[in-house]
Amino acid sequence: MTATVSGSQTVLQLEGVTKRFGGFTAVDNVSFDLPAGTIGGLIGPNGAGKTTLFNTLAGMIQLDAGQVVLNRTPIHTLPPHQIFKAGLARTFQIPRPFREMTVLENVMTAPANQAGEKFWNNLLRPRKVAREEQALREQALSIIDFCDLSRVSADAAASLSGGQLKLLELARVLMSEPEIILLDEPAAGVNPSLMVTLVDKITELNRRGYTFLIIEHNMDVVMSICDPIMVMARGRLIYHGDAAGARQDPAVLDAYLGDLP
Amino acid sequence: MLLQHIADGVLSGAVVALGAIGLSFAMKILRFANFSHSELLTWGAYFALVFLGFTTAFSDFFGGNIGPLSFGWPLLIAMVLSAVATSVLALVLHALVFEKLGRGAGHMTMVFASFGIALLLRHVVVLIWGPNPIYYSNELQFAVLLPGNVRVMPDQVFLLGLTIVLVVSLHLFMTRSRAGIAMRGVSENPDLARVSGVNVDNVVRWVWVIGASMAAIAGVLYGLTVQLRPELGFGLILPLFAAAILGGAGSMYGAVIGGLVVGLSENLSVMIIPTTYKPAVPFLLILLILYFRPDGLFGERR
Amino acid sequence: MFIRQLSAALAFAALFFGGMAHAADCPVKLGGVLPVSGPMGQVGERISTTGQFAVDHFNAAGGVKGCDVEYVLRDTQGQSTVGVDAAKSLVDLEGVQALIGAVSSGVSLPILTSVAVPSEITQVSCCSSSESFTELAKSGDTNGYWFRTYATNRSQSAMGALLTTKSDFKKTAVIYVNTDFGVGLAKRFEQDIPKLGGSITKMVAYNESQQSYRAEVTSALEGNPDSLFLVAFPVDGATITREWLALGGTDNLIVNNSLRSTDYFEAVGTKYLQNLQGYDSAQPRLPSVATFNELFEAEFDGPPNGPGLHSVYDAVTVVLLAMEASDEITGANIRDNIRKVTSVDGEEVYPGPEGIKRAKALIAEGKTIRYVGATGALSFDENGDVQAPKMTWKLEGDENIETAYYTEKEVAELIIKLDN
Amino acid sequence: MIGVISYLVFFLILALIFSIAVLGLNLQWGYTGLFNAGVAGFIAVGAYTMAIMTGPSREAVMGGFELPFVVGLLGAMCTAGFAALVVGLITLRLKDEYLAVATFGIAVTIQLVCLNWEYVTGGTLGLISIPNPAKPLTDGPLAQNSVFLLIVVGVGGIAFWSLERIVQSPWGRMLKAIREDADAAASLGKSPTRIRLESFVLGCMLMGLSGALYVAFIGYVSPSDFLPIVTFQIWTMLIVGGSANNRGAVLGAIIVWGVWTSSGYVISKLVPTEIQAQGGAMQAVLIGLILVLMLLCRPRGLIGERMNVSRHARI
Repeated sequence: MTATVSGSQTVLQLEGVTKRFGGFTAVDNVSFDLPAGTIGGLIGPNGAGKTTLFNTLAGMIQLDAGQVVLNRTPIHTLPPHQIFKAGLARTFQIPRPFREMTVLENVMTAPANQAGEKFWNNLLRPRKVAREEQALREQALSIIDFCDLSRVSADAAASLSGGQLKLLELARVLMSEPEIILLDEPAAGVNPSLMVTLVDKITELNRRGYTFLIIEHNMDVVMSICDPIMVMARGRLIYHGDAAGARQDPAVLDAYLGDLP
Repeated sequence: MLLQHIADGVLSGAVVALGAIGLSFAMKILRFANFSHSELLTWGAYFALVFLGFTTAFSDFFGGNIGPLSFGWPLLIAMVLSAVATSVLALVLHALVFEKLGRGAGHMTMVFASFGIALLLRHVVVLIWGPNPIYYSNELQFAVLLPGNVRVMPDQVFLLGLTIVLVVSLHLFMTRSRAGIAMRGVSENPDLARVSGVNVDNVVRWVWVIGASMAAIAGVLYGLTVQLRPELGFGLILPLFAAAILGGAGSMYGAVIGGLVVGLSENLSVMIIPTTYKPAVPFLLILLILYFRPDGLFGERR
Repeated sequence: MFIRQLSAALAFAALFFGGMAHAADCPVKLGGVLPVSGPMGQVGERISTTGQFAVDHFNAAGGVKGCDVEYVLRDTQGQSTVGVDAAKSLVDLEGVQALIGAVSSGVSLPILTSVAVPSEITQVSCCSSSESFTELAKSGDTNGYWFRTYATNRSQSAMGALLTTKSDFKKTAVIYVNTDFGVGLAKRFEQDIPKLGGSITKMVAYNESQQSYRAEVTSALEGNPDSLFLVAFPVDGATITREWLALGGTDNLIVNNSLRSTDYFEAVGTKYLQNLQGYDSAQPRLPSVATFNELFEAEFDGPPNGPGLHSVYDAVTVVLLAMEASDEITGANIRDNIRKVTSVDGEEVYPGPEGIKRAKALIAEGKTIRYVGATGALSFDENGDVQAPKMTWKLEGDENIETAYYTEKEVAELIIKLDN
Repeated sequence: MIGVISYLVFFLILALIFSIAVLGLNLQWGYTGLFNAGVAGFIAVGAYTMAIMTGPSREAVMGGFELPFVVGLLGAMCTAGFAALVVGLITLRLKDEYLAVATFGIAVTIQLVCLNWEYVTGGTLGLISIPNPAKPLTDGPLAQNSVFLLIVVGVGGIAFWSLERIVQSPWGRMLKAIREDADAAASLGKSPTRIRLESFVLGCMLMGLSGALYVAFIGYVSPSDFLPIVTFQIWTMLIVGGSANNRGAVLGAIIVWGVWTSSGYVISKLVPTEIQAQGGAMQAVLIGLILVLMLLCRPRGLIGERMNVSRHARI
């Protein structure tokens, strides 16, 4: 167990997070801190409970015990949309774009509390909405540009490739300038050249001050950009430390036995 | 009168229970609210009428009515054949419409398609058999007076007994057979079942077959105790949904208990509210359940 | 963009409908708006064929002013929107000056208020019984364009009450259809029966087209009634009767006129209905009725048992006679002449091709006539309502037998007695 | 020719009144993915509100306020919106299908209430003599109907214009995001429950508006105006015209109502009277078939959804 809150540097703090499905404990008493400005890597064999943990952090699944604190605010009781407003944004293992909307529309949807999201503002204060939309559009286009999606910005999201969808999800969460971004297997199903781009974007964003927590199976990616590394197996957190330590940890090796080539 | 209303409620609830089993599985495993399910009851009832026409040619061979019941073996045989025919109909609908839609569009499009199919099925019945009511037998069966001044028809007691037998057999099927166990697996956790090598397509077909067979039997029994008319199933949509939601989607026993509760509350309601408001009772039940226990009495809370 | 689509649609529609509109003098068109499909389809279908039957008779007698009459039938599907649209297209596109229909008051009323009255078209219904029409006529909102050949609920409930008490039934349960027709009739019955010495054990309303009426029947059985007054239409009526009898209800049944229908008798089984009694409008002992019945039996291989058959025949015939009597066939002329062809001091004429030939000859001579039709002598009051003679009937074996006959005067006296 | 024009005016009034309800449904289904199986119920609420608020006083029935037409329209929208709010609060946080079942149920219940609550609705007799706003303005049926058509076009135009503004806005963008993937939208800070409720209530208010215009035009309201088949007609209009497109919704209303009425015409011409009962069933089978085929082969309808970003931010 982590003992104390380590000052303002900790962005995300988990304490005894537990989730059961019937008799099966998917996430078992997981606790760790994630300092600001890091890229945390969450790894573990299939069925270890990583995605369930993400879903719990993002509020899509109610946890059974424990707590989640984001910048000293407990967020585990909030619904998903308020967790997002509190500053925790996530992407999905299998990308979930708004398929029948354009890339630009997808990205412009993201920011919370837009004036135009109240329908009466569109009828009563159209000028204010228009001004805000202009600003949003500028911001969205620059993020789309950063994510190398400019060419497809007017296309329907449904027409994008797997790798482009990963970038689109990244672009979407960037719109809101979150405190921490949870990426669920960003490299899965992405062709190698696009993967390099993706890793570059993540490290670039990290340099600009973004904090990440990443689930990833591609060990090259994890070992090259993640620190600290958390390893889960059968719902438990079995390792928390640096990359070099993870390679030698007997429990980690044991958990991966048969999973790694 | 209280006892009579309770007896009526249990007996009419049995039909709802049988019909709701299929609907409940559909909501859980096929993952859409199938508004055309109630039409399977209608088709089941009319299919049996067709088969009954064939079997009456051999009526000498089968002898007369069974005990105090208003029908003989031909109707029971027709009922089994009707269950088969209704299953085929359901599988055809699945293959032609729902399978395609389920793959492409969202599940709400399937709900909508089921609306259209319900209309279609209902009016095809009108085209084939005409709009007027039909009876399996024009003889009238008189109710037997039981202690407590309760009157029940022997056919209805048979209906209740058959419901119990069917539910027990279904239970055995679900717990003993490979297909049944796979069905439970998919119902509880589809993703897990898929990765454990369960053939989900097969399970889906089983769901249609079981649902359609139960619906056909319910339709025949309902037609037997009252009459056949094209709106037979249409009028049962709300009771069926109320039973399925009350029991918790995917729970067989839930559906059965739900059916009985719906039957009882419909019949008992006329003691306190005007009979003309009776059709709204299942709806009020649905609202109450959804408000207090969104996953049904027996469903697992998410 | 949108305007372009709209005008394209309009142009298309104009093209489509434009080809159909032609208002030549021959044939003379008569519009029918009846529920051929939908919940009332079974009833409506027989009514519409009987309407055609009446038109055929008129044509056999030489038609209206030497023109064949074309009976243009449109289906309301029992829906008010569809009915209103059907009526409007009959008026605007077919150029009809009179409408026959509809069956349900819920369809006839919107047709009257939104089509017939504004377009000055005479509307005659065979079957709509709602008291709202009388109310509307009294307030002057119908401009006299509304008629019905169906006697209103007032006399019906009185006959039901009379029949019940004459049979010495003391405790009567009432099951009635939850429509304007059923509710109006049953409520009147509830008021009438104590005045004749009977009593009500329970009033139970039912909604149409349900699969089973067990709960309603069980409720009605409370208080051990010695008789049941059933206000229903044949399909649901049969369901209720079967469940009533199966659950041990008495077979002392009194039923309203719409159950005087072969469909009903056959669905329940006549052997269970030997204590059934009913009443009906006007099967008076007049040659006119016998003529109609004979002609009908010859045409359809069965007696005209069923709601609305007699009255739709008269509705059609009266309208056509009124057209014959008009210089120019307009809605207003038809409206005015309907009273001329049913005037009390006119010379009596009867249904069937022969009767109509005679009527036409009399009209040509400029004489006033009194059409005495399938429902007897029609006399419309200022609200377009008729009073009709009544009869009571029962079943004996499969035969439907008249048991008593009440003239209009006797019915009127009965009503006065009950209203005081 | 006058007859044809007169009929077309009449036809357009009804079709455009329907189209307002279709617009409401389009907001719910086309843009938000909400399945409202109780359209007829909400139309009925609006219709009766109009009848009670603007109608003359009657014996033993509530109402007789004789309020102006416009007040009736607004009142109808409010009561329909309120009914939607109640249903929405209970069901919108749950799985999608429950809304379908609950709205189907509420339509049945509203119809029963119309039928049985005599003090408010006049029961089975319905309510008569509801004033037509065009009547005091002109004389003659064609002139009156033309004025009424203008009123419908005006009211429908305002509804259309407002809808276009709000669906092509950040709010509309949220609706579509919820429709596409509610979980993903929630992970981006949108509250699916609140947004669905707003869309559901607004859509039902339009249905109420459509009901109010209908009774003002017909002058009479009764429970038989709101059979479940009405819901089905409105749905077919939307699917044929194209969901998530307001132009498609209006076009669908005109086409489907045209087909519905003219197929009645064709059947009355072609099918012999004796088997016309079957003809009606054939019509229903045909419409059901068109609907299912439309869903299978051309799910976007005649005019599908247009990709856009925002009125203010076209690329």
